[in-house]
Amino acid sequence: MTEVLKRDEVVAARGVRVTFGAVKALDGADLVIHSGECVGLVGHNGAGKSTIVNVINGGLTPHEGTITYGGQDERGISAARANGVRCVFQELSLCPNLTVTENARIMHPDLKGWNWRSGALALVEAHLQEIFPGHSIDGDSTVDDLSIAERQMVEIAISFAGTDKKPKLVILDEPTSSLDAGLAAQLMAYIRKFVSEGGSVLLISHILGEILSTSDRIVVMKDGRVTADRAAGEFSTRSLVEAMGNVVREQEWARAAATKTGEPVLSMPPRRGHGLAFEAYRGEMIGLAGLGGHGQTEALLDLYLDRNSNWWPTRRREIAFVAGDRSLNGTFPLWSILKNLSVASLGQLSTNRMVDRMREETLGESWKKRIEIRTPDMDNRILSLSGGNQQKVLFARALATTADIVLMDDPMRGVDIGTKQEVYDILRSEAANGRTFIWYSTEMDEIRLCDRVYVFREGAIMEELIGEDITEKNILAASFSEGAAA
Amino acid sequence: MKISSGTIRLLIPAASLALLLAAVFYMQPRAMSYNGLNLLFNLAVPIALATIAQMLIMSVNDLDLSMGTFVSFCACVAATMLQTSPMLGILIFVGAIAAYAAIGVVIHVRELPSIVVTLGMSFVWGGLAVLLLPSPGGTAPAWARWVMTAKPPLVPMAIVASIVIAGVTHFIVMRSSFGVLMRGVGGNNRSVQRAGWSVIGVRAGTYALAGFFAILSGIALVGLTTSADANIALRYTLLSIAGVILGGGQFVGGKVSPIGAVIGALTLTLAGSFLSFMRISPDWQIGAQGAILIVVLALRLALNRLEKREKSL
Amino acid sequence: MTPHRFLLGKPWIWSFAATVIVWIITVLFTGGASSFGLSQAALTFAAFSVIVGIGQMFVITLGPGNIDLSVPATMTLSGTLALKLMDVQDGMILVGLLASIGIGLIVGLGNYVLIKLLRIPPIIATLSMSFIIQSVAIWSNRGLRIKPPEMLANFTTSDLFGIPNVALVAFLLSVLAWVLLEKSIYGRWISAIGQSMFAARMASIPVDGTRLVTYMLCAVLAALCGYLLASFSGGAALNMGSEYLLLSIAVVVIGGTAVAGGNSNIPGIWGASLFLFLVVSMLNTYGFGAGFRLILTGLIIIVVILLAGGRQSFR
Amino acid sequence: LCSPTLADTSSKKIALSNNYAGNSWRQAMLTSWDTITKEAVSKGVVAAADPFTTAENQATEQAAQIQNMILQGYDAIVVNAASPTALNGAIKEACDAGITVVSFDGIVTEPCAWRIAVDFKRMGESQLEYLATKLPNGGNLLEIRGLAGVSVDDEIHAGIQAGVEKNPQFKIVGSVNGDWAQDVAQRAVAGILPSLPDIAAVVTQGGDGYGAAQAFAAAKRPTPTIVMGNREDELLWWKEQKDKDGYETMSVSIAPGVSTLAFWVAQQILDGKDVKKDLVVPFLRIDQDNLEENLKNTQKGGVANVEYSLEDAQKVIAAAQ
Ligand SMILES: Nc1ncnc2c1ncn2[C@@H]1O[C@H](COP(=O)(O)OP(=O)(O)OP(=O)(O)O)[C@@H](O)[C@H]1O
Ligand SMILES: Nc1ncnc2c1ncn2[C@@H]1O[C@H](COP(=O)(O)OP(=O)(O)OP(=O)(O)O)[C@@H](O)[C@H]1O
Ligand SMILES: [Mg+2]
Ligand SMILES: [Mg+2]
Repeated sequence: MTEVLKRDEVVAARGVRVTFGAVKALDGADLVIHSGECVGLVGHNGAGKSTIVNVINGGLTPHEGTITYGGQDERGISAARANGVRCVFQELSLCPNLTVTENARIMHPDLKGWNWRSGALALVEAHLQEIFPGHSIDGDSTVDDLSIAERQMVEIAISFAGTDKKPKLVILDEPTSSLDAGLAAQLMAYIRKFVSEGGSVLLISHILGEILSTSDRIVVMKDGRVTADRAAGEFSTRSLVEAMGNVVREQEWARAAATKTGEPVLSMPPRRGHGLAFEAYRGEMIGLAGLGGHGQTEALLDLYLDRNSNWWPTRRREIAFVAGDRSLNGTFPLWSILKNLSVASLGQLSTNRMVDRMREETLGESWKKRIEIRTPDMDNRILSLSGGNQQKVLFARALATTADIVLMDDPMRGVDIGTKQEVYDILRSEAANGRTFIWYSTEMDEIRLCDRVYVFREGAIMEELIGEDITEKNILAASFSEGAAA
Repeated sequence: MKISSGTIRLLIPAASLALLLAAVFYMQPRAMSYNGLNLLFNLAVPIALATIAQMLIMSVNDLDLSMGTFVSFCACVAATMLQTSPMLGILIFVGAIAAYAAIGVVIHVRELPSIVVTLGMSFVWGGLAVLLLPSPGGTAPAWARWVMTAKPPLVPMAIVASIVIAGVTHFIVMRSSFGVLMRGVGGNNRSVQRAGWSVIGVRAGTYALAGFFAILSGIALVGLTTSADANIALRYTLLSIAGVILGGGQFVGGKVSPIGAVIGALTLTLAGSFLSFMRISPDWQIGAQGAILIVVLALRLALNRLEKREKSL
Repeated sequence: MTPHRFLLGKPWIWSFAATVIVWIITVLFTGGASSFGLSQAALTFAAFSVIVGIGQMFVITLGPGNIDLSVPATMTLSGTLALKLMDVQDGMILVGLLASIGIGLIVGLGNYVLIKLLRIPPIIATLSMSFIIQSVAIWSNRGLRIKPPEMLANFTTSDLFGIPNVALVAFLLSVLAWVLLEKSIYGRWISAIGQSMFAARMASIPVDGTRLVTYMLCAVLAALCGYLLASFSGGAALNMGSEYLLLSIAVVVIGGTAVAGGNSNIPGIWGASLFLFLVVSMLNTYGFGAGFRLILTGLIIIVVILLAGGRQSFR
Repeated sequence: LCSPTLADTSSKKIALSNNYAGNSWRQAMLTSWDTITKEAVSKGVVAAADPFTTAENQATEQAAQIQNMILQGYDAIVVNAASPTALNGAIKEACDAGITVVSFDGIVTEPCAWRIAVDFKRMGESQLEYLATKLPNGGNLLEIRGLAGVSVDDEIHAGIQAGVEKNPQFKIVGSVNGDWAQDVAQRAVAGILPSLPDIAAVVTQGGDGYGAAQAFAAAKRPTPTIVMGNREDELLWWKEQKDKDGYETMSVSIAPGVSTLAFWVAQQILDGKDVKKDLVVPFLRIDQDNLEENLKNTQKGGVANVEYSLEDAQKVIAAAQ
């Protein structure tokens, strides 16, 4: 510890308390970050990670406690920025209507002068190239036209970029949640390089492997407090999970014995006129794999929209959807948690098309317990939930319906490891009861849980893997074009 | 070469304008002259300026329902104060710009819906205009008249003015740093704030700029009509919104295009002329104006489809 | 629950507070003598704005850009055609009513067809539609004023225990609309669509169907209002709806409905309708000229909004 | 009609520029235009007489309409203007292109155009003159004005004010804007009525008398003397009251058929006649004794009207010389 103390203190938050109404988001948390280190921050959904990030970057004033930058007591967003603190938020923080270059202009107020465009372009391109070598992002394209992963990359590149002075501390709140494994590895490598050059990074992630391999020090939060703060080497995955307050479960995952029984419940001809056709059978768990942005989401959307009238309410719901990009197409921000949860099941909750509040509340309570939505009251606004908890609500929304088929578009983004394990169990038991799940995921661990996997490449299905064949190696092999091999 | 999506969005309104213009030329070959073009388009100049003003407000996700009354008010000031005692007139205009900036600040600070505030303001501007000119009258300042009726060589004034307006506002909105911030606020206000900018300042600036262009619209209008009345530009409110939309702008998300807005204003004006040339029974003339709006937009849709098909190929 | 919290939750409270204040000021002019007459007049005329306002509110709830500008034209067409059809015969009252509703249904359908097929923003689609409807109204009877059937005219101009019949009709419609909005699945759906159309679609809400119904509902209410107004004022005129363009929007937004959609409230429409009528009456009573009257109306609206504003529910 | 001098205009084209079609008066005006000009065209007096109406009652839109007429090559433009001054730019362009411009009802101030004006100020004054004879003791007046910021409103109002000054036994105790529409007038009157003392008479601008009567009835107040504006429903109501209890009032307005007078004037100017720039037409006034007769001649739901012939026009032109 002593040698760490000698280093410069970039940011220090001490005894910070933040409350939102009755919720104690932070309850006396301490977090000190020194120059030249990467601090990993982990904790369950709603532990207070994003809140402490907001305190450090000046967006939130704590109700109690001190926050100092390089030893000085200062407040506010501009103070934080002046002290070299940059932040990559998990929700998209770019302006979707602007180009990549213009976004850089906004993030870097010191890009002045007549020729700021070329300056900004050079800056972004240099950093994109440095962090994600081999990327194919055009600095003049509008952010709207980029995939989620590309947006995330742009945001990261802009944050690490510095015009005159480099950033001292870059905070990354779940930066890899929409990146595929390759990009995530590139980012982690860059973080190590940045740290070795004297910068510091605060890394938040629910993917513990990343945290363990990249951080120098790991801070564990629980219920608004820091419960552990030790060098990374002193943790293993197991001890880390335990420090977060979860029990590590053995991965005893029994695949459904027989797949493809009976008539397919869902099918789709080969996409873009080539590749394999898609078929799903009752009780199956089907994974959609491949590199990010190769048409998996589009396939899910097609499957969904084909079977869902836009004009008439469907009498019996046969298909439900769990969105991954929750702020874009998942949550209804003006509504309470309960209304967000029940919106897809209104038919079964009502008599004569009038919603029965009692039945709705019962449904809400049962799902709140079942997947542990952390909130004192289901009538609170959905936005008062932490990101991971919002995602759980979206899950509950789909599972609460009577649909036989559930489509999931990378639904575990930002869900903590304990919850994930619970959700996996729920999925498994629902599948055993005859529900079919079609699951697009960017995480290899999740893909490996599926009964059958379709690997996507350039918009079409290129490979079908069944049972034991579902391995990282096989998936990666199918994900990269045979053009390279041939 | 890769064409940006912004350019494509511009091509569509431009193509519909060209098509409409071709139809007008076909029906009325006389329009195909220096004077003809000027007559077709000179009343589009104030509309284009008002459309730009509306577009600025729309770029920060707001909507100005007082645009028409405000332009009327400015026209009244231009035909009275600005003509008799220019200093006082300029002072009033500066005050009006300040009022616009203040509206922007109030809307931001109190998180008010812009529609309601500007609805209220539309009564205020209308009242001020009636006080200023209880009955139509006033005289346009000589210089305004001169500018609007100038006859530059080769290209008529209306076209020159439209190009200048489009060029200048394109630079301000699409190229300058302030324009980026403005559209940034429309696109994602939180991220602009998080980057340390004063969103209040940006909004106030945007509103002030909109006020400035609306004032220009009022002066240009008076320059064309030679005098003003309190109701002279009431329909600019809807026209300006329609112009922005026709030009490919959107209500939310900071997606606007100044060149598109000017094209939208020209298209709307031209659509009216197209109808006059068609000689419809008086009963149906009003309805035909609706129909032509629909046709122009349908054209936009058709071109949109075409572009999509090309993209997917 | 503290009074402050109560106010926070109810954006419409301000329009009612303003209404009461304006009412008192107006009545003071005559030392209270005018209170009954003024209240009755206010209720009568507020009723018409409430009926169109409710329809407009449903449309505005659908989200940014959704607004029905064809309301005035629909009112005019329904008024003219219904009165022409009834041709002063008491026996035709019901037929006229049905014709009005039919006109509303057709207009609403037309509006949505334009919006959907041509993908044009509702503001422009309904504006174009309103021109066409206006032409139909002109063509159908060239602006002639035909009197309403005696019985209908009597019904719309008389009152029950001092409450004007039209206000009772408007109240009934408000209650129905409230139930629809707060209790029914349909109410949830429009609110969801107003917050995010795409998310609504992914939650398996039939988005197009719901929007179509909403535009039809709005047009039917406008048509109904035209029918009542024409009967009330002794005949339809080609320009009889023009006032209701801004009015129908104003009562919705001043009443506290979120302009960005997804959040609406019915009591506020009543507050705002009464308020807007009374403000003009007050300024007329105190003898302000047109210019000052307009300025003060505007300033009063802004002050009410300022007092009520600053709530997220307002956006 | 077929005098040889007319042969000169047989190739000429005349256009009507109209800014508003949304009330019965304007509809009657368009109908009159249609009947008279159709006949004139079929007889070969002129080659064309096309009416044009803008979608919205706005000067800017009408200015564009006039500019289009220039492009279309009309020889004369007959205009009922949305604003006396705001069209001046476009009218000047038309004159410069050698086009004859005749304005009526809503006249324009541009000197190159002809004006067929109604003395609106006089119209306002005449109301007070009538009231002074009918109610020698005077009393409280309620004034219903038109649309704020429009010149006709201002002129009639000025006439009424002048009348009140001359007859100080009258006092205007309330004033509202009825926008020349029954329902707006009714709404405004209903709002102010509870706070008003007894009203002896209502002075109006046309198109709003019936609405005022309805508002008085709804408020259960005694019906004052309401000056009417020649609409059929107003006359009918007057007739009913008259039959019931001998109710007396007057009705005054400009006849919609003045458009046909303007047409003939334009034709005469094209024909090379020397016509003074300012012509005056009398307003159409209905009194107690000629009420029935006028009512009979008025279309159901329409406006009392007079259409003009070429001879009428020549008389008006001669009177001005
Ligand atoms: N604006 C707010 N209003 C009310 N409660 C809030 C608000 N923001 C956060 N909270 C609450 O504060 C707690 C901490 O939230 P925070 O976002 O910091 O969690 P987190 O650790 O980032 O969780 P996750 O891993 O899900 O992102 C949560 O219980 C959350 O519901
Ligand atoms: N309506 C709100 N008002 C105030 N603060 C908010 C609101 N919504 C969110 N926040 C703040 O923003 C923070 C970020 O939101 P959120 O927790 O949803 O994102 P995240 O943690 O970055 O995402 P994820 O959980 O997917 O990693 C919240 O913790 C909360 O403090
Ligand atoms: Mg978080
Ligand atoms: Mg989170």
